Amino acid sequence: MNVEANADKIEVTVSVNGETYRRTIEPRMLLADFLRIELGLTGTHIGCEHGKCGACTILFDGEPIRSCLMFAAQIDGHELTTIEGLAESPEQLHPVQQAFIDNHALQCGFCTPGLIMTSHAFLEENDNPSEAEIRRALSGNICRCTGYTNIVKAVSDAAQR
Amino acid sequence: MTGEKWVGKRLERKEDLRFVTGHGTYTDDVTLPGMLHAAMVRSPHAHAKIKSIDCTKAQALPGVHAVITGEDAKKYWGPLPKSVDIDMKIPTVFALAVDKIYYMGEPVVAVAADTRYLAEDAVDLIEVEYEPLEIVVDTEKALAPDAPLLYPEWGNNIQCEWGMSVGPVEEIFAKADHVFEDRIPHHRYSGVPIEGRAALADYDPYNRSLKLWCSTQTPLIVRTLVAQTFDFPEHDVQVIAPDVGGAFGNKIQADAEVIPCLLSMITGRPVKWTESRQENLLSGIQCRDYVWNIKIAVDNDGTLRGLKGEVLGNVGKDGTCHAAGAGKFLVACAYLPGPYKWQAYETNTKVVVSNKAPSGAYRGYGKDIANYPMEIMMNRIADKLGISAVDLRKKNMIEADEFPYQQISGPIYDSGDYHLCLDKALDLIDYDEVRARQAKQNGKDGKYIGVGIGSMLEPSGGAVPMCIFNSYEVATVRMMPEGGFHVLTGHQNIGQGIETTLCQVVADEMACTPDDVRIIFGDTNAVPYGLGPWSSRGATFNVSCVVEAARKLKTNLLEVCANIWQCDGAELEFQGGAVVHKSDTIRRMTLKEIGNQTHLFPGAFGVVPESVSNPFEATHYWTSPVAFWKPDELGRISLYTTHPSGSSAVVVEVDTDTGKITVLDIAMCEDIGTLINPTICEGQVQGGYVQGIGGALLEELEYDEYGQLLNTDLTSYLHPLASDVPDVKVVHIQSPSPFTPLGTKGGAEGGTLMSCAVVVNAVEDALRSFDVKISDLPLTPERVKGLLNAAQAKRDARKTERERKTAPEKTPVEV
Amino acid sequence: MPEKPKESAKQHPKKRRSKFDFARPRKEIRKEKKRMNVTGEYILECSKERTWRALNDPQVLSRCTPGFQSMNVVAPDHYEGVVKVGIGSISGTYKGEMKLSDKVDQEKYTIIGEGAGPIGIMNVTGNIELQELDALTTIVYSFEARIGGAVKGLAQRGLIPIAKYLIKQFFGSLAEELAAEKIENRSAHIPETST
Amino acid sequence: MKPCAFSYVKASSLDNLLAILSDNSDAKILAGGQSLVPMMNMRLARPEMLIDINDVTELRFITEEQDHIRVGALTRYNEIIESDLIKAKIPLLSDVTEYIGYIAIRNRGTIGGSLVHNDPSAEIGVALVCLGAEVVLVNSDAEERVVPLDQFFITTYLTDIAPDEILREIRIPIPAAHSGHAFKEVSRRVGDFAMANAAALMQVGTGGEITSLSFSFGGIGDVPMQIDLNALVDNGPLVEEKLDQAVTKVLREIDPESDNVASGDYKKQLAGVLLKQVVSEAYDRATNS
Repeated sequence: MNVEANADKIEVTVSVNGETYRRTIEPRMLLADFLRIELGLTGTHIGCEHGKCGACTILFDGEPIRSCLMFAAQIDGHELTTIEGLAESPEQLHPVQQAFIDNHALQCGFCTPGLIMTSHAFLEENDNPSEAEIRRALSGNICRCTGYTNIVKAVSDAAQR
Repeated sequence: MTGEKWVGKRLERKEDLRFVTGHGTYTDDVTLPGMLHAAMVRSPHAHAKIKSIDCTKAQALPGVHAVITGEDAKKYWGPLPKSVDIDMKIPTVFALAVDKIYYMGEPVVAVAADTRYLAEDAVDLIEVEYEPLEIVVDTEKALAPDAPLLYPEWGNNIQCEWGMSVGPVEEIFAKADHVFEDRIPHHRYSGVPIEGRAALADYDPYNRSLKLWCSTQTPLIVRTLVAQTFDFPEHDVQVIAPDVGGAFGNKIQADAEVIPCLLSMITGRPVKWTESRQENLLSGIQCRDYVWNIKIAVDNDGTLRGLKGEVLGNVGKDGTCHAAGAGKFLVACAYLPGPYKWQAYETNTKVVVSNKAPSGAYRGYGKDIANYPMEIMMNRIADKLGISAVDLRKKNMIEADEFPYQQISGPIYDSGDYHLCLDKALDLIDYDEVRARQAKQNGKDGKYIGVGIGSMLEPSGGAVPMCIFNSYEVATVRMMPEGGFHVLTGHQNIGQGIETTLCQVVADEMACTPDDVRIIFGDTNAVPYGLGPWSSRGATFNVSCVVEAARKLKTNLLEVCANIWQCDGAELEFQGGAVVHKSDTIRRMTLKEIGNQTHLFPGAFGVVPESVSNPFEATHYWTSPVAFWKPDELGRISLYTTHPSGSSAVVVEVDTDTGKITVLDIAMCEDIGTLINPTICEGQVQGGYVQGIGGALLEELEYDEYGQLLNTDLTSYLHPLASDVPDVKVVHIQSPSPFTPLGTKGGAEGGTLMSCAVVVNAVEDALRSFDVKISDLPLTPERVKGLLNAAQAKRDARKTERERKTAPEKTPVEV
Repeated sequence: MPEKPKESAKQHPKKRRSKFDFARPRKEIRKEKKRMNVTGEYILECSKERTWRALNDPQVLSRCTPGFQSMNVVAPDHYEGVVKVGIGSISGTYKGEMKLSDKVDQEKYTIIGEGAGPIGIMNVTGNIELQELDALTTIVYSFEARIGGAVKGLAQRGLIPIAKYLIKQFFGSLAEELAAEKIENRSAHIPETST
Repeated sequence: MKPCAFSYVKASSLDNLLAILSDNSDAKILAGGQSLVPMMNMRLARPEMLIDINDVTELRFITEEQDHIRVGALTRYNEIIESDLIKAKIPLLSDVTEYIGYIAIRNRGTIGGSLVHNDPSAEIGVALVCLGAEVVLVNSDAEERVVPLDQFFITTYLTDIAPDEILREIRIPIPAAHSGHAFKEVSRRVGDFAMANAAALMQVGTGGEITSLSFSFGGIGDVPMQIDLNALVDNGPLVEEKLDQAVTKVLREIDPESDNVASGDYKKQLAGVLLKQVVSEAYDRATNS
């Protein structure tokens, strides 16, 4: 059994939300933990660590991915966007963020960052989705609080903005 | 002119900005210098003796700072304190197993290491030898005389029994035209919030204090329980509940949360434990899991006469110490009669322990247990009597002019219009149109539409005797020198939006805007003792004490102004962010000016009259005006202050080829009295309703006969996804409660506690032509297909039977 | 598995005795679904006597059992050792023991195996019976395995196919052993891969 | 739920990858990681070394070659869905890939990874078996092995790939023009393991008779399975009772095992339903194409 945690560390350089970071990490460190622990970007949440809940969804070179199913070792030289990188400023929110507020599309807020990142990427591909398309696109993000009604409203609302 | 009113407005939530930008702070987001991480060895066995534990390899692993077994932990703590004890047997249970394992996933050894990764490495190195014991998981088998016992000293597996009998039960059952009876089981599942449990403990030996960040609904209750567990001075414990990522009743106790506290005491360093999803499913608080045996006496015209209900509840390892699960079955017995009128009622419950995880609260806490069998029986009885399920309900519902109404089981229903709720729900789903569509479509292409209806009671604000959840609430409203307000409350934001709704309430009282108010919560060192959000009690208890505290402060401030202006306080009023003289409106002092004058220049001494005890803040203790614990002459008690109600309808489509169910439409009308923020209230129904649908169709914590949990990840524990449900349509009617200052009632559970029955009714309705009767949940495609096959087989058998006989057989009346 | 209809009061109004005595046909059906049974036959081109000897030789057993890493004899017919079982990506090392019981010389015996490791527990009970028919020996086997702990949920998915595969491997190696008595350590190699 | 420690190597090219692999045949290949990493997080998989092949661009291509399409093993699901070539030539594959997981999963998961992982109901495997695809394996001595997919699958989670071999590409015969295809699956929720799924590909002659028919099941056997429906070929127009006969025959032959998503009996019932639906749908498409 391999329990020595010192499988030689490796260095990664990565751009997150436009800022470049260089860190030396254990190969086994999950990307989600890297963002939360190494970079202090705690807006990316961990809900299941096996790719089902979607709370840890971020953009990897512009595409949504599960940060709990990638190792930080894999991001060297890539560009990431997390929920913290979406808004211009507290006053200037991303349309999807604003739509979530306007439509009461969140309650406890824990799944919200993942849902917003997924919705944002989805709307980039499809700027006029049907309700069915939205529901399918969001099926990889579990929200336990809202029952999805207002999330679906928010996404189609954001599509119009 | 009167100022703008905020209660009733669809205000955007003040808390949302931090959540949508990723700047919320959940417990796992908190990091302290020198912080260690906890992980636990969990038993793979459901029932076993611990023969030996070898931690040497783990202790030797660099970066590991503490490894402790349940036996060693007894030096630091005692058993988990009970949180409910209504004539219940209280087992001696510890947060880390001592000698014996009671369920799969029970923590056996705890580790603290530099990282969670390392902590899990250490867990791998710990070798535990078990001696398996005979296992009991099934509720009814647990009652067998030869069943293996969890606590041999009890002599059986029953943690508590309770019952009551009101009215001439036997006589009514003897006289009634029909007696319908059924056995109605319900499976185990739970809230499974996306943020599991999390606790960060920081014991400071130099300050002799313990600080605990914790994802909980009830920071003050957790403080008390932690202090009791360690016999540690409660005044030296501080619990901080930051943002909470969903709770639903699962987070109202100190269970595994005491383990990081223990590790912090041992290491003298902060220790964080963040529950993994696997841990959450194995030992996070579980719920439901019961079976009813129910009998209803009814006349030909559909008049309900008598009700007998016996419920067997399965609380797993225990329902009093790890969590307060046992109490929900008493609530179930109190509310089985529901919104209907009865002449006789008899009920009893047996709460059974078994080799499953401990049982606690999950959205409903017994009201769901009461609602589920009753609403299913209503539909089945209507079928048998050949009257519509709508008419049967309406015929027996308490009339709008009968409130306050004391239910036969004791509770006093405050207000409502059950008939109107039902009508509105039917309109919302376009009931007649659906029936027409159903008549047209069913039978074609193997797809069958069904519509289910149901009604519910959502008792809000339980005041349970002999229980730490005994209900009262305290709030302080405090004015700043600059004129703004703080509300200090033991309530907690768990997503239900108190940072917005309470501001709306105070803004109305103080004639200011919600932005002039901030809610201070989640820090036991800052707020008065309060019990937090559970039992949908916020709008009943919390809102009420905040309103009363604000009114007290208001009176004091009017006195101050009257003193300044040398007039009578009665001539003054709060208006548009100021105090004004009703007749002489030139006299106007803004809240800021009042704050300045009382606090700063000239200062309290100059402006505050002797009659005013405290111009800066007011505290109010609010408790139920109607709940009573002292049993009345019939031995009945009344535990809930307000009684929200509602009805809903669901349309489903069943694919008889595959057994797959699609939910096509959902509509609910709820009556929670005065609405503070309609948008938020609707959100509670929408989210709640979908949770109930999850229970009906998808979610299950299934144990096999060896006590092995089969759903240890989210590929096997199935939350509803966006693609599994349609929009949830919601309307509210408002029958203000006479028992709360604003007429508000709680509204967090109604959707969840009723939707399960409504879905089952819809499916039975869809498959009426197959004469399918649903028993086991969830309604997996396989299960539904199985029912259809069985129905087909039965039908064929009957056919051949009929061909043999000449006389058609007479079918008995029971369901 | 299709369910029997619940017995309701309708069918047996008299059947109810005590108030908590409900009709419950379900549990039995469940078992079938969750238990893991594998039965089959394997024909060896060698005598019953030699087959029996091989099946009772700890060395042979340890060589033929897929993933067996070490074994020592605690007592006659009682061995303990370490097995590394791999199911695709899932792989776990189990410390365990194995007992042979209910022996009838050259006829049959029962294997009882127990293992425990960081990813869970494993119990296997197997019956092995020999039948000889002109120089061919047929081994009739039936195994029931059950696993518990963390591995349970996921492993269930591939469990039966994998078990069948491992059993085939066992008898395959046994056949080779008997064909040429050459000694050579083997262990089940199962490729580990990812999506 | 954090993985055990492992050492990590990034392969820069196919040669480099094969070189590393020859020295470390116990190492695990990390492609999309959408099945491996969950198992590592749960510590059900404990590889001592990971070889990350995500930079091996030679394994990431979709090209046409005479009568077949070559798809590199590292090609991601979303690249398959977006490929106009595949949409045009093998629409079945594009359709099927849409069923896999969720957007975020499809952005990482790879076709090669899915095949080597070999989950019995993985959509990709079912479709490719139906299409008669072959896999190309190479080892450290640069020796190639071309294996028909249905022989590549051994049993659940097991394939005929040697420790020193890497799956380089998949070769998919291009169906004749005017073929009709269909795919259906029954799962609990969107993105869950299918309890059963089925794919069909057929051509229909001018007389409405089926001239060629390929059909495969997933979730029914321990691996995706080809089903012989020749009884329906060159047998006049497809009519209900012919199809029913075919279903009855097939159901007699299959005996699905129970697993954690469904019992064998139920899967058998689904098999019948899916076979009927999928064949009819493919037939309609073929006749109307």
